[in-house]
Amino acid sequence: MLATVQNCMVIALTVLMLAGAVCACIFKDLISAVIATAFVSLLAALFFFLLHAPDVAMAEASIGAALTTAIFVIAIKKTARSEEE
Amino acid sequence: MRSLIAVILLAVIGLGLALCLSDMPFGANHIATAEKAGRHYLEKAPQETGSANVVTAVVVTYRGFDTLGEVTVLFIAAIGLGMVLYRRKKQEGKPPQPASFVLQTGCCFLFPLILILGVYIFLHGHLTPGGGFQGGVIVASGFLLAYIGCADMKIRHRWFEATESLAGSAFVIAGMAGLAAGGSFLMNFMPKGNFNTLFSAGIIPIIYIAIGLKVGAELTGLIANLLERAE
Amino acid sequence: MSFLFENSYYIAAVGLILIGLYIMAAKKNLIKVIIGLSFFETGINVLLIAAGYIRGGSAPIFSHPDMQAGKMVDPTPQALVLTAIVIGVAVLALALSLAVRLYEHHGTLNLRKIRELKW
Amino acid sequence: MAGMSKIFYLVFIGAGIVLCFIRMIKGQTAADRTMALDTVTTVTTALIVVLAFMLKRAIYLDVALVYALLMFIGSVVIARFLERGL
Amino acid sequence: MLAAGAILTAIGALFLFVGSLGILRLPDVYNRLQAGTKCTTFGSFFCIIGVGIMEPGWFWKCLIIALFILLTNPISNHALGRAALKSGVPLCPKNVVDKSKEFKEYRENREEK
Amino acid sequence: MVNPVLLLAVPLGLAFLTPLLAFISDRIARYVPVAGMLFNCVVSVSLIPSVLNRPIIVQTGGFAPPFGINLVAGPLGITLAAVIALVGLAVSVYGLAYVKEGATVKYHVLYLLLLTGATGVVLTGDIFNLFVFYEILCISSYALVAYSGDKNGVEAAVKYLIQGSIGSGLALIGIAILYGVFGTLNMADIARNIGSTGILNTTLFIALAFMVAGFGVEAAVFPLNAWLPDAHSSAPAPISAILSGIAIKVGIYVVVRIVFTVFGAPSMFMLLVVIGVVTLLIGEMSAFSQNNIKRMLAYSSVGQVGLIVFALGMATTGGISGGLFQIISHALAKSLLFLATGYMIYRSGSMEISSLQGMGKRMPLTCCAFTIGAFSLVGLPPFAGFPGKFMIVRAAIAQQQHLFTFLIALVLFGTIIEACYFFRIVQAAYFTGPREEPDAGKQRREEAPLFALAPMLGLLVFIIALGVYPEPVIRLLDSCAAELLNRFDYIKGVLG
Repeated sequence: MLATVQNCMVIALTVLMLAGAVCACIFKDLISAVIATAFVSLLAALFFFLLHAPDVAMAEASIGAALTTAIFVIAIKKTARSEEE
Repeated sequence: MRSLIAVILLAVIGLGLALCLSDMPFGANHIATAEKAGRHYLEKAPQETGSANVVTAVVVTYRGFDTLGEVTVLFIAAIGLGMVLYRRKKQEGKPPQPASFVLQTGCCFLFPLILILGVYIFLHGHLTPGGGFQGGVIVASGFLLAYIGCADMKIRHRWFEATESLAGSAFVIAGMAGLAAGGSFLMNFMPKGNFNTLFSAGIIPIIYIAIGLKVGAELTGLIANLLERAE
Repeated sequence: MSFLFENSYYIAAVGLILIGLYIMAAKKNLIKVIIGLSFFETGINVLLIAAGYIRGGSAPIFSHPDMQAGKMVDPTPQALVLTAIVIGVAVLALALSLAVRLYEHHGTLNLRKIRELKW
Repeated sequence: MAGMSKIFYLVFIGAGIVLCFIRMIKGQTAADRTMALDTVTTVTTALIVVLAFMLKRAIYLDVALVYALLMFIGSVVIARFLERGL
Repeated sequence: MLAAGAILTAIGALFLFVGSLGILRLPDVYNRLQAGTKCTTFGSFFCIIGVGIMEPGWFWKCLIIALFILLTNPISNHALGRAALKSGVPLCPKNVVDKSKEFKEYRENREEK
Repeated sequence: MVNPVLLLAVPLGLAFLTPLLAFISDRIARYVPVAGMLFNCVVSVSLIPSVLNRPIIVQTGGFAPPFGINLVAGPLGITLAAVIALVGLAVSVYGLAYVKEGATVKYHVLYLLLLTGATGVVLTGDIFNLFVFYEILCISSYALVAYSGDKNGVEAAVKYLIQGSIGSGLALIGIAILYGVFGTLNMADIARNIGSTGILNTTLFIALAFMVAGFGVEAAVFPLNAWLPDAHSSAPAPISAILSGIAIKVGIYVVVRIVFTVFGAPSMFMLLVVIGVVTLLIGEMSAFSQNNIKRMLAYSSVGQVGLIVFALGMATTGGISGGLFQIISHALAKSLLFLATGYMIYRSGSMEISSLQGMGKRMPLTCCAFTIGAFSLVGLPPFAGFPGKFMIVRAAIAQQQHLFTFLIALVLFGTIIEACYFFRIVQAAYFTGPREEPDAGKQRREEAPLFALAPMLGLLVFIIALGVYPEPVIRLLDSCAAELLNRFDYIKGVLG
């Protein structure tokens, strides 16, 4: 029972992760795309945790959610925010 | 047209990956025999290196050369970013809005906590998850928070450059010391100590401290360069 | 359904790789392309970790004296992924600084409009 | 009983993540999306603590520590960008 | 002891769910901030403390995590609310009170005087 | 005997120390790459005699090969390391004079790290370690292409970065598949597991395809060379020289090492031959139609890569040593050409070939160096290009197949095209003066500075020496070819 629930959770997280990646692809507002990227790397960190890799989860969490987001946002600040056609 | 070609290429790559992955089923015990590297690490690492965290043992001793390369890659990124953004014209515009009182106070309060957490993570790299790299990133995140909170904060870039330079040299010198001690490059030549205590595992904590300081200084310099807040 | 149960990690990894490559190939905006690059690298990392997983294993850390080496996952891919993550963030930072510089020269990030060198 | 309570935790916290995610997809403004991101980090921290309890390994709590103290930086950065303060 | 911890954790999980539901269902950013701050902080605090009670050896670490959440969550949500206000996200038309507008008018009046 | 690991550790340590040295004085920091490369040159040349018979296996961390990372200092690795150090030394001396403005200290650090990465790639015996050093090489070259920060440089760097990182990602996927299948990362161990049948199953074939496609981006073989002309023509002259002279060769080395040693896949050899010829023809044709001299040189590099891959794909001792000889002679000649071109462009202020008219009188020594480099590249007898091409042709004829005779005819046709466009430049430089006859003041000699002339002269000496007396190098290259062709000796040497 518990195993089934866990499996379902992993499947749901997979779907969410791929949906987040697709969202990052279709959002025209780059800040929104970066937020979707942060979501994806958050979920990736959760995946690493579920695969029993706490070291990697920690690295991915601190890199993906804090640092990469910040670098992206600063770069967007210095360039253009919307994706022009 | 372009996206059609892209889709066809992606289909080929996806098919190839699927074919490969069907050959290595998820969760199978692919390191069953003792001569596989992973099994060897799991069984021998605590005696050979004295580190409770096998990942740390692999990162620092068995594959320490990779780690030296990885630190170098980050060094290149920090220096290359400084070079690409070197002496460009300042962007004109409105001065940024200062942070609110709550945010300023919170950042000042949380900054030392984050630094302590970072130091904790890289000091305990051989006991708990984490290590030099993660700790360095946490330290850099602390500085990032300080930048966000205080609009007029600037760092002395020279200090950070000196830190990263010294830490990198310490890493190489630790490796050379192994060579000089009659072994090989990056050999763990110091006493192993008591298993599962802070002062154990030979040179692993020393190298992790060096990596942590180096990564922290590099990433901080990188962010400061991007924010034009250096010097 | 059991196929999904078995392989959902692999599906996530391959999906991320493919979506990242698609973004890099089809999108025009440079920041979008870099986002695609970060997905691509994340996907590869998930693939590596999933390939190193062993059913019923736990994290490879001997925090208790009575932990058994037989009940642990493979530590090597984790060490590799740590390295790969660092390389990924280095490439990302360099790419974004180049994007900033490119925007200063051209006033746009649309790669189809920047054509001095015949892409 | 213990198994049921674990299922309860997983289902409810996981559903929380899903709901935040839907808001991230729908959200009209960037502020809404950042809001969802911020909430999902909190929820994930709780999920990691619960998972560490279920897997019976104390060392996993370190990951939660990093999550709790570091994740808010991302949303603060985006917030500062939105109020033009960066 | 175990039962108390389990109940606390269950309450926390429930609150986390309700908070997320609020994030999804409430009409505008400012309303969602309510759910996002109060409910989830409360929920995660109880979840983590409950786990700490169930496993007595972990209590102090859990307490530290909970305290960190207690510290960081309000700050980020405050920054977000301010960002939404400054970037001009409109209120939902069903709102009755707009204190920030009142305050702005009050300050403008005072400056005119 | 010196430990080969010093070839990597000393330059890395010097690079880390450079920011500290720059606090004292920028002038000291400028000499760091020179010192590092001089050290590498001496060590690698002194190691050559001792590796000829059996490779030196160096452990790191004190663990035996399948478990720890090991370096394999075989004849091939040490020879390439010596070439890298030699060309790197020459170009770093040139850089002392050429690089004056901008972030010079950062330039020198990155330059040293690029060469260290290249040395690491050719020496390592672990496939993930190879990937890490490859990334060091790539990332520092992305940054260095954008060194001047002008429009073209940044654009070329972005292009290079995107294509290069897709390539290295694909290569990492290949490594992941190999690890998932075999549970090991040591190249010799993987080779032992693959076995000697020469028949790959689907999974291994896909892994091989991923890795060749990934590392092939740096090697610039035909479908993957879109970045090369822009990156090579937009970078500053010393960086163009290093990219053309070293970086591409390292890419070729990786592809060859994977195909020959790790997989031992004879089914790929024919593919390499065909790709080589196609790359050669496309590169030479494109070079012929260029007006920009640096782009022309860059496309000529594509053509030479094709020739080298063609030669290596023949998989006979003669073919491989011919290809390796071509690698060495091309590294020397092409870096000489780029170095000479750098000052010619600097003096004339334009990259158009027509603007080089009368250069033979303005900069006689530089022009002379350029001419000799061009002759060597075309393959005229007294210079280093001749023995290489001769060996390749001989090896192709020795195959005694009609296909190879046809292909070698195509290769010679490519060489003729190459000769055409190089002679065009030589003619422009010497035989067409400016229209209006010179007033005495205008036609003064504007020779390049001494620091730039000395390395060119050094490279020139090597080119002529190799052309006149190639036997010792050929003997060395024969043992390199034996290392590549004999997988089992490699495996036995590493794993015991």
